[in-house]
Amino acid sequence: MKANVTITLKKGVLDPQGKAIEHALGGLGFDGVNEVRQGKLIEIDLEGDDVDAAQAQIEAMCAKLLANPVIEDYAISIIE
Amino acid sequence: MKANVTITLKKGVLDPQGKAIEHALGGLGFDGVNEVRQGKLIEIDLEGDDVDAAQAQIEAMCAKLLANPVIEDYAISIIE
Amino acid sequence: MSGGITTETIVTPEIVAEHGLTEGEYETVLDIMGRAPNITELGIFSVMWSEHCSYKSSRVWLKTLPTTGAQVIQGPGENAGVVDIGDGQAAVFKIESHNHPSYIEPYQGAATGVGGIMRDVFTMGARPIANLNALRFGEPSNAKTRHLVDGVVSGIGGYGNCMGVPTVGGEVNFHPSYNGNCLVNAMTVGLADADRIFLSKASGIGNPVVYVGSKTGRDGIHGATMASAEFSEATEEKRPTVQVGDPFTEKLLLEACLELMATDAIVSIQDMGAAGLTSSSVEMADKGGVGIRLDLEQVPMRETGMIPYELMLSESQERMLMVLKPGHEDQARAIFDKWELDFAVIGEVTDSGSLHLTWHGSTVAEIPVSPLVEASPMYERPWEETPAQPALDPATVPETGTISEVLSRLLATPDLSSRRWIWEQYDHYVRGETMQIPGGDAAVVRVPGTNKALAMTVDCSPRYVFADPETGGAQAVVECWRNMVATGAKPLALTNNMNFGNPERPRIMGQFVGAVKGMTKASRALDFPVVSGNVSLYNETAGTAILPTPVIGGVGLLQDSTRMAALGFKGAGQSIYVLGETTGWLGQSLYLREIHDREEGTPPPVDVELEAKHGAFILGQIASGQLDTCHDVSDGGLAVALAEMAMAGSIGATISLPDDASPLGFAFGEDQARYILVVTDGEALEAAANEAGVTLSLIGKTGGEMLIFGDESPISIEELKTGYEGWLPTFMSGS
Amino acid sequence: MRAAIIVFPGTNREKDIADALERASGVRPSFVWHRDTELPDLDLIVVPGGFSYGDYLRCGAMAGNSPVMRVVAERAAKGVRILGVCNGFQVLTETGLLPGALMQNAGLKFLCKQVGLRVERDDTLFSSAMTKGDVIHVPVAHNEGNYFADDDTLARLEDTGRVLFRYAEADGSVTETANINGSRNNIAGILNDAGTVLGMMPHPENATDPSQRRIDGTGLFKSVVESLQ
Ligand SMILES: Nc1ncnc2c1ncn2[C@@H]1O[C@H](COP(=O)(O)OP(=O)(O)O)[C@@H](O)[C@H]1O
Ligand SMILES: [Mg+2]
Repeated sequence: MKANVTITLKKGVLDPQGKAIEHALGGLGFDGVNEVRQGKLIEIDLEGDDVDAAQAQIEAMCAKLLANPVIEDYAISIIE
Repeated sequence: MKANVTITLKKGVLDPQGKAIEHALGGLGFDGVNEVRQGKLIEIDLEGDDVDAAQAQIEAMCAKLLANPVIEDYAISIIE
Repeated sequence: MSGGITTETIVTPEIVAEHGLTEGEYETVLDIMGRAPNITELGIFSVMWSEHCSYKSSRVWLKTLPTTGAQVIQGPGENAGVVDIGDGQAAVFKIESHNHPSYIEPYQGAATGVGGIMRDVFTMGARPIANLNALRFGEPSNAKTRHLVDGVVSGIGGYGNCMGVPTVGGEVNFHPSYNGNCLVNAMTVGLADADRIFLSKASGIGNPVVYVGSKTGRDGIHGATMASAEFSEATEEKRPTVQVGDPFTEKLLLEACLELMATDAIVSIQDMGAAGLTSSSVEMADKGGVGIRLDLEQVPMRETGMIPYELMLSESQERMLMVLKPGHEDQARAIFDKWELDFAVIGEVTDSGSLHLTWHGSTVAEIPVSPLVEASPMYERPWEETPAQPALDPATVPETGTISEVLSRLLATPDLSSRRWIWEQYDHYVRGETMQIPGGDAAVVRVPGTNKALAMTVDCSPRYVFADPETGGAQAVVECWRNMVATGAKPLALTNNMNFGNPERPRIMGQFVGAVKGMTKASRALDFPVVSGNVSLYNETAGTAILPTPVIGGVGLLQDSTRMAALGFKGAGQSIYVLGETTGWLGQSLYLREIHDREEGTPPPVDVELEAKHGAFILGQIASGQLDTCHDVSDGGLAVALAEMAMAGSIGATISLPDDASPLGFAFGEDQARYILVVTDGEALEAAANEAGVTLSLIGKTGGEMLIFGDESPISIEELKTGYEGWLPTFMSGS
Repeated sequence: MRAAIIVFPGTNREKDIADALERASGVRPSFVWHRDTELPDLDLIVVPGGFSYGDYLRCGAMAGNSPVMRVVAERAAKGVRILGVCNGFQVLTETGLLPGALMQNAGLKFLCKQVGLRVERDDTLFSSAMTKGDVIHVPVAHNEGNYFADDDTLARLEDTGRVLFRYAEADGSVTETANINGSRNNIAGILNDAGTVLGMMPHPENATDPSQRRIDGTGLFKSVVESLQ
């Protein structure tokens, strides 16, 4: 089973990387960019096909390792 | 309009980060992890509401700046 | 599969051509094999005989370089050179280019270049203690330049910082000739016990051949042939696979290898660099005069469906090949397990004299090793001397402004401005032994547990080499030498990175030949032999070659690092002297290029005997404790050197101008064999100079917060710093 | 003083800190490989700088979740002194021994240079040999040193005097320009509630050798050694 975890900076936490991309896009002549934020994508290929079990397991992974709750939020989507 | 761009390493390109996460998950007792790959998520907030125009503009951003076509693939999804 | 190649692919003339072998070369292959090679064998010939691995255009000339000396433990031919630094210790060092990959993917190209050169050094049993890098980029106004600088610098830092090896020095030039071909040359210096140097020579029939490190993927297949072909718009389009570096794995590999080397298990060891498993196994077998059998299905693989052709040609990073003593497998495996690295016995040393490859029990290639190496092509390419440039007539150079005005402008130019923006991205303190950080003449890194230190630097003035290859080649050597001398270190030996255009063009080949001749002359006169090096040819885009760039990397020894000189002014009221003759040589000077927009004239002559004499004098003064402030004079001449000393110490100076010479020639001429010396006791220095028979002139005194030339209006150090420190960050910020 | 330095795969400043501790105490500390979770009796545990696990995923995340850090946390609870420098600070925040997180430098670049640090307290185990208000100059070398904590945490840190070092100008003023990495309140180093755990981004260990003319880091090691005598 495949799952995607996206990890994004919490609202209110500054994202200089996103700001830099925003700035660079402006410099390249791309107009109308209101905001850019950068996060992480973690693609996980898991054994088994029990969606609920997978969801629970990935929750645990996020809580333990993948995300830092002080600064990050995460979202899990099971793909197949 | 909001769009998400995910940038992932091309198939076959070494992903040291993904490999290290995979290994660490194993060490924490998470079994059944076949593979982990790490990529980037870029969230873009654009002016306007023409989906096709946005799609085209983000394509151009990816080609010019956001992704490095030598080693990376990208995917765009318009959220709203 | 690469380009549709399978193990069954039939070798046709087209396929041969695609592998970069000429008809003549293919004839030799047929002779050696006594039959047509299969595709795996063809791949092996192709990478072994590429310019990158075979040095076919350069070998005849490289052989003429001086490579011996009492200090040399290991000259060219191994993974790195080795010199004696006393007390049973040795310095191990080499420089290597990663030019083409860095142009295609600057971060990963530069990072893997750094990773590769560090492997060369720790393969020899040395712990890397410092990294340096020599970089060349296109003109700042070129659209790609900023992106390349940014990526290359972060890549170098990203890899070296993670490895915990300080990056302590380097050089950077900008010039339009590099617009389509940046140069990224990385140097590593390591430290080993002189009697614990590891070599690649395989021996012991039946001994296990062991693979350690990362798994093999389809990385950079044909990278070695790419590094040997001219760049075109098309190659940029094709975007060949670039390897991704994994400095974390290399750090583990370093520690695991050093741990294993402390035992008695290793017969020989070789890193897998360009042409990976092929060149490492062939080299080990050839040096030992033995055969090697590899059971390729045993190779740790990262991807599914890999075939022998790919396994042999892959350039995946962070891998090593070793021959172990029999019965030491378990001991070795335990160490690699501890560091969580792959470890696999993949074959054995044989008496067949062949490289014998099997795949699940059947033979997929069998090539006699010695002919594969010995018969590798060697060309005496036709060459043509660079026509002598007309000497610059000083009368045609108008005096534009005062020294102070010109100086302020020059310090804020791309080639003379501060590199701080770069080296602040490199960890230059890690390991705690850095005695001189970047920004001086040479970096100085102490040998742990001793008072000794190694000085190191990389240098080349490509504009001189272009105008007169022989003088330019010699100048690169003497400047490198002077930079170490200025810290008080006795230069020991050099490594070189020959970056040139297409050697099939006689004019380019002539540049190469000229540079080698000049380097030879200087290196011999200074007892400063060549112990390692690297050649990068075909640095051309659309028929335009780079400036010829023979980068010289030097290592020197300071017996007592508490007696070290540095370039910053240390106090007020000290006397400033120039050692050496100042004639005001403006031909090929940066002053002429930057202020008058003229790249003209002949470069300053190099007098190697005089360099030796002046160097000996400086070393004597520093060793005796008389001199602790010293700077060599090079790019930008006296005024720039003085400004660098003033800015480094945040102390000004008053300089008197000669009344019989052009002030601008005096200030900005680039005469060689010169140093600036600053002392409290001028009389003692003058007496010593008299005795030594060297030319010493008092030119001024330190003090204040201004730099004052003759009766010109003073210029503040702060103002000079603003321009000097400002150019690169401003350029990089894109504003 | 019984001191040990934890070594993870990718740690690279263990030699530097061992040299500094040896200079201050005359005793070479021991090294503990991360898999050796049976620690001897110790007075001081150091989590040194480097790139544990390559800094992959997030600096300090993998090391922070490793078994040896659970043991370190147990010792910390018993009052054993813990010092985390650079990557070690990141690891300590990941284990929860110190609050907050270290994010990428605001300038988005790895930064290696000498910086000024204002000493905020001289009554702690780690700073008794220094003088409050003094500015010391020591190197930094990091890409993720941008200290973040939410407003409440920050207020708590400040109110309880747990900020030990702040990036500052040579004259002691705490300014925007001195704040090399964008840290909140210019924070360069913080203590735990009990004052027994210190995490800091700069490298005092690289400023303890008189022959390098960088000695401003000496006070910290002297304080630690004296407090344990
Ligand atoms: N790419 C680089 N990496 C690290 N240090 C560099 C780099 N480029 C220049 N430097 C440092 O900047 C200083 C000035 O360089 P350069 O002008 O080439 O010196 P010199 O004229 O003495 O050869 C040197 O200390 C050098 O080591
Ligand atoms: Mg110099």
